[in-house]
Amino acid sequence: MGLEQIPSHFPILTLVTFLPLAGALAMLVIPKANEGVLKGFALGTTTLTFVASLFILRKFDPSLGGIQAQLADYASWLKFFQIRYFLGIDGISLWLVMLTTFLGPIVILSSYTAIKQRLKEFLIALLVLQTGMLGAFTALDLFLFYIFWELMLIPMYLLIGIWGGKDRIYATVKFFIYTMAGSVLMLVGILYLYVKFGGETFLLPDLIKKAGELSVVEQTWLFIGFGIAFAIKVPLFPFHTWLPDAHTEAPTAGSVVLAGVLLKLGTYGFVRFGMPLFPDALRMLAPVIMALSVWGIIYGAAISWVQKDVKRLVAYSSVSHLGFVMVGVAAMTEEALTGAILQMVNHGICTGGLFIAIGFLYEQRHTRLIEDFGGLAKQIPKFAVFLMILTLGSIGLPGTNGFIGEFLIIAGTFQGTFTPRAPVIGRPGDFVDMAQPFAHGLFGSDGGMSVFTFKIISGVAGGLAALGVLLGAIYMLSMYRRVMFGPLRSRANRELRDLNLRDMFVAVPLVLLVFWIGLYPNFFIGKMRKSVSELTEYVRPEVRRRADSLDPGLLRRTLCADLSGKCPAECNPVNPSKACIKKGIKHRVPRVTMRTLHMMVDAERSHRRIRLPLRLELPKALRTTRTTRKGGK
Amino acid sequence: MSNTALLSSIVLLPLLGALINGLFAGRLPRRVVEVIACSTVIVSFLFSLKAFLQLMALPVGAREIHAHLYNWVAVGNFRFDVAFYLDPLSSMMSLIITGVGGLIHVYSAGYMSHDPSYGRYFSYLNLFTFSMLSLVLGNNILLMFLGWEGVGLCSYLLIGFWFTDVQKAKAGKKAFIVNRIGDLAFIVGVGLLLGLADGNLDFTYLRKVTALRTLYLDPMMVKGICLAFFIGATGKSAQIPLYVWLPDAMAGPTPVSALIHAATMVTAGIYMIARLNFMYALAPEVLTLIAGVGAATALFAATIGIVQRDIKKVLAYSTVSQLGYMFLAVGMGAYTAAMFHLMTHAFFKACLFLGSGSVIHSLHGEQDIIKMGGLRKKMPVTALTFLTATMAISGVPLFAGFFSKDEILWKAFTNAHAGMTTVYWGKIFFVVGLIAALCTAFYMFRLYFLTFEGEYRGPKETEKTIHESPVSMTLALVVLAFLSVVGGYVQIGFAHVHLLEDWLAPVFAVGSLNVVETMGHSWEYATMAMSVAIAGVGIGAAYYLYMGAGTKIPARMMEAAPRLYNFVWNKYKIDELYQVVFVGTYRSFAHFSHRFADAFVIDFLGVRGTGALAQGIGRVIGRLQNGDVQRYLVVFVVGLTLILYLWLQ
Amino acid sequence: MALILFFVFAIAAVLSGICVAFSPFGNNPVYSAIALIMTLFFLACEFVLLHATFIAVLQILVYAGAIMVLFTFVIMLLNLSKEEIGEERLTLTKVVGLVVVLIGLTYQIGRVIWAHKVAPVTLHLTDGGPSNPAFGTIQDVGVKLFQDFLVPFEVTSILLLVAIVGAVVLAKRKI
Amino acid sequence: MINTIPIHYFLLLSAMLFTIGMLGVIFRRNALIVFMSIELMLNAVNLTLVTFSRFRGDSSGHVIAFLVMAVAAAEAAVGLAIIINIFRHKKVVNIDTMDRMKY
Repeated sequence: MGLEQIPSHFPILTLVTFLPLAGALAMLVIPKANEGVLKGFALGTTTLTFVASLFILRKFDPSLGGIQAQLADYASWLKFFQIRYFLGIDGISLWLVMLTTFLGPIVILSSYTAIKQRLKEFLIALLVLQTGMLGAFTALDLFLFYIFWELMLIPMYLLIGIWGGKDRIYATVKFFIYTMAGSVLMLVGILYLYVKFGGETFLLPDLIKKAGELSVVEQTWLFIGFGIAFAIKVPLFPFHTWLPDAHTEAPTAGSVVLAGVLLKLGTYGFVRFGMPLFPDALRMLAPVIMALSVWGIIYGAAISWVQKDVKRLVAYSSVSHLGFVMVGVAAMTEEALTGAILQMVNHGICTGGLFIAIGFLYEQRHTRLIEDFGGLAKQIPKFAVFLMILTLGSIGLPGTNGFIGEFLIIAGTFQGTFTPRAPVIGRPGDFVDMAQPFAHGLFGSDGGMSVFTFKIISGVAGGLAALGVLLGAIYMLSMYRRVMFGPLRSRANRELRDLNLRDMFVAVPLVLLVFWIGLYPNFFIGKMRKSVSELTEYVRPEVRRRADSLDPGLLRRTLCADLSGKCPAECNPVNPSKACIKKGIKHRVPRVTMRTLHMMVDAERSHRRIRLPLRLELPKALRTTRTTRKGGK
Repeated sequence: MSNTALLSSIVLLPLLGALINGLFAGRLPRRVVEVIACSTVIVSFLFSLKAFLQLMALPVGAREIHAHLYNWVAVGNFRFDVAFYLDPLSSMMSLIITGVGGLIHVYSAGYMSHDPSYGRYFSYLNLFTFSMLSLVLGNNILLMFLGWEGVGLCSYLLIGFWFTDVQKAKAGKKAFIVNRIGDLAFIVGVGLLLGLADGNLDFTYLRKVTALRTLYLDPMMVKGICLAFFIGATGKSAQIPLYVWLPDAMAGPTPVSALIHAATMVTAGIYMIARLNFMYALAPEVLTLIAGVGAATALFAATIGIVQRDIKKVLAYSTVSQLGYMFLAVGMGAYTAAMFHLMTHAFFKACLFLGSGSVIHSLHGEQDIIKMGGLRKKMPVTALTFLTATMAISGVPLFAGFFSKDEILWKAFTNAHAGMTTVYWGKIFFVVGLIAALCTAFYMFRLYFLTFEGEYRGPKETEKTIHESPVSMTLALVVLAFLSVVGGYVQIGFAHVHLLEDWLAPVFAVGSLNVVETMGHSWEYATMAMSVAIAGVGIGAAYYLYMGAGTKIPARMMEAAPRLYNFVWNKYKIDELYQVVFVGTYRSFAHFSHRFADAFVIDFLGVRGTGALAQGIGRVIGRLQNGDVQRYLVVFVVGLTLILYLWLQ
Repeated sequence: MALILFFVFAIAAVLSGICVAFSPFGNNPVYSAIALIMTLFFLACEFVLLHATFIAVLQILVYAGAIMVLFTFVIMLLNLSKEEIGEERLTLTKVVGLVVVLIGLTYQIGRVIWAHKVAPVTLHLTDGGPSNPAFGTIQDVGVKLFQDFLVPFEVTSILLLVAIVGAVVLAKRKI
Repeated sequence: MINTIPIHYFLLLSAMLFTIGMLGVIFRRNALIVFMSIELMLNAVNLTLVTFSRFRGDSSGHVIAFLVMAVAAAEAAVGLAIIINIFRHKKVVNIDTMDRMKY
């Protein structure tokens, strides 16, 4: 185990996770009537949590790998069942934790005046919810994760059920039962893993090590069990119908948290648990997930275009945006996965912000129907700018955060088309009896997906996902035009007030983040790089094999062959011109060539025909790598 | 001043202006706003000039200036920098953008002086300049795409500048969305290209890759990428089939039309293809397609322009048509000719738009040319500059447009490359271009005659208030008119020295490798003669029909073929067609998804159906639990008996 | 001799048992109560045959004495009229129950018992009684009760206490 | 021979009484009679316990029978109290009217 060797340090993760809960407990003793004190206290707690989480950011070492291995807090908990209290963080969960703590004070601020009744309970529910979310992002023990996962459910249930709109009961029950139904399946999966491996551990790293012993059939069923829980949370088409109802009925703060953080737990679950625990199943089902999420992108976009209620519109847009994230996850390339994680954060900022904006309007006008607005840009220009920036961010205009995420996902998915893959998925024979007819279409007869098939699938998925960029612009700009532009007709709209100082405290950080991620995403990407590349390498080991087999010198970005600069013409490095040979100028094989050649090698190996323009004699360098690759297997 | 500082200040100064004007929009006095907006662009122009001179000083083969700011995105295989790259092509573009842009900024100070949202306007305009500069100066495709979408955004904001008018807001949205269709293809192209180029999108790198490794690249893939980029270009540069947004974009303030929808933004597509000429050299079939689309657009838009009555609409269709010429040139592999026409077009079309703006300004928003006339006496400067630019666009010899358009037609006539199944394609494009030139000369002079000659046909009371525009506006007109006269001489061939061609030659070196001239040089004079004759016919016809003896004929023609007239007048009903085919289909799909698929199938049958099923089962089973203890006991005994029976077997 | 005694008591017990559940004299629960007392008595006799003298005594004292007094008390207290007692009704459930019990359960139980016919139990009336002559006496059971079964015994007392409290709470009109 | 009683005679007697009791519980509407039938069943069980106790020569069965009696006493006390209570509310002691499961 080696748990005892964990360096002792200040338990910052535990502090951050439980600070909101502590705040909630402390608030119990504050009398109900002191609304100002209550609000101030909740704001203070969340702000303190955010400040504390900045220390996580500072202490986080991006050069370290390992799943949730950093800043780990460990304690033995229920010894009999080998359940451990184990929190940790890595590049993947880091930004989600930061997003959660960042949204904390913003959520409280945005509902400063919106909640008129039962304020104390409201704030307590929000704080407990925050602890649940933070715990779910940091928990490393599957059982602990499950507890946090369910802990989130109850405050959200109350938030929608008590402070929601007209149909809040229907919405909240639907939300609760839907999510619960999924998580039960996950619980079964967790327990199966636990029992299967002798009831010794719930710890994710241990389970990952042992998960290799699972047969592909087991992996598939377990993945489906976990996957449905996550897919409902994401929500992936066709498990999404709870979302519009929940969003529409939830109070502003509830919507912001729901869209901002809660939905990410689904996608995070896929990345955190689905990918490392069941890599073979994921690779096998990736086309299915891709198809569902691509369809979700288009479908969600189309539906949100015809919504009359702004909040419903944004809710359906979440279906579309999280479809992007899921495409990125299913593509399994490093670029796409980075984009997916970044897009989770982006969606939290932009859609969270959009819900805040809608809440701002709703609080004053008590309507969310698009037709009740119009021409607001004249009346509330600051708000118009705020909404415009969020709109642009959410449709992925370059320079804003949305672009980086969406672009990386789309381009990364296309990369899948160019990364030839070892054609084995799972162990041959394992899978055959389970899905023979299915396998025939998508996979080769050896049970592996052909290079060519995966190229086509991810290429088509990338192209269709790109369609989401267009459709997103259509519904968001239509909404913006109908709400903000045109003549200012109704009298009530003429009395709207613009953002005040407090609203600016909400709006400005969001806007700054939109541009920060858009213009300098490296700060964010840099922290997650190591974790993401480790994960993708784990899921697709052939990627690492290729990287190992290449001479690192050739991986430099230098393209031309001739570094000395003596080559008179830019000649073909594989077949240098005679003049160069005479002069003895040596050419290096550029990286692109290497990769193309590798593609050929793989194609030859798998006896599949890839259309290549030219037959080449393999250069010596490659011949050796080819043998090492074989040897390394 | 270091290269980095120089290039980045060219790009970032307008951004600074935009930020200042945007953040303090309401609080700065007009004069300050004006000074900030104009000075940033003008200083940027001066820097561009300096950079241009620096570039000139370098030896011909090494005319490149790099400026690396910071690493933008680095993930996995991908690595994109925020870095600028100045070469002859981008230098030329930056000069046009900042130069024409500066003039239009100055002009706007006069034109928009009465508008309440003065600061917002200049903020947008500066932001546009920034975006356009990062488009042309970005050293990789992604940064170019940032500018590409940025100009789209500014176009959206500026078209819908007077957003209280629903039509204008809609026009802005339409522009953005139609552009996005192109951008979608652009993104797909980038995604595909990234795979071929190993995650590096630097132009210099790509050029070397393609130059070096034509052998390794999958030709189909390259063609696909080039096609995708071209579709992107049709969106931005308003070509068939995505040109529909540009005429509507005239809803914006006229200086905006001049800057964005005539001089700079719409030429981004041409710039992009010219920039990527080395890739298009590998996809000659796509080049032929580009030429075909360009020629078709040139003719198509010109025919619509003949019957339009809105002064800005005529100019808009004329812009579409002229862009078609540029694409024709690009498609024929005549990149220099395209860039040449791009430059002269920027001059004379900006001049025309600003002239029309001057007219509209003094007529208080009147845009219908039927209600104008005789304005030459009231607004001599405007009329003179307008006439100059009209002569330039119509191809009157010795004006700028003459040289550039002639070069395009000549190249179409004589060039050939691998993508043409037959050399006759070029001849066909030439003939189409010639007809379009005829139309152009005709409708431009029709526009001029109807607006500035003859008698005033508008309401009497407005006639008195017609006045020449202020100096800030006419200054720009004069400068641009001057440029539309002399602009053509940069390319005129004295003793085999073509200034522009020599300047741009290193950029297009790869692209023009595969292009051959099938005819001798002397044919240039033949085509020149033809185009002059055609221009003469067009001008003559316009004079005859609108000034001379035949003034009744247009009306009679209208009556003779009302259907044809209406069909053309309604722009061939393309908008309506798109509305039905695309918007309608999408809308039905959306409604179907919403009402049927989502609300009924998934939610009602699926989700609530599951709930109802559970409830139903519960209700059935619940009847067993009716509280009758004796029944419980019987059930219990039955169960016990069964267990005993099974257990004791 | 013992067998004869057994049969006499057994037949008497079964007959009076039938009278408990299905009294031929009428629906009045008093008849049932009396029949039950008789059944208990005959069963006590059977206990004696089984050397369970202590249990036999308890059966008379506690069951027939205390519990049945409680029953009769309640019967008197309620003093049900004919209408309140009402008519017996035969429902489908009951018929099913009858069939199952008579055919299924009885058959099963009987089958088990016959299948497991074991060595006859010798009775104390003749020689060869149990190895432990004190079997079934108060002493014997008492030792067991207070040594091996002390905890259940004490728990039983708590149960009784709770039952007393519960009965009082339930039966009283107002506490 | 006549002095020995086979054990299954006792068991059969117990089974018969138990069955009678069960039929009573199933058939009778009168709650009091149902209760008495239950007592009958308990007694049948007691008989079995005592029989096996004798058979094994281990008096633990007697103890269990004793405990059963105590439970029967408690059950009778509480059950009768409930019946009284219900009778006060509903004026009937018919078991098929008591199917609401809460009051």
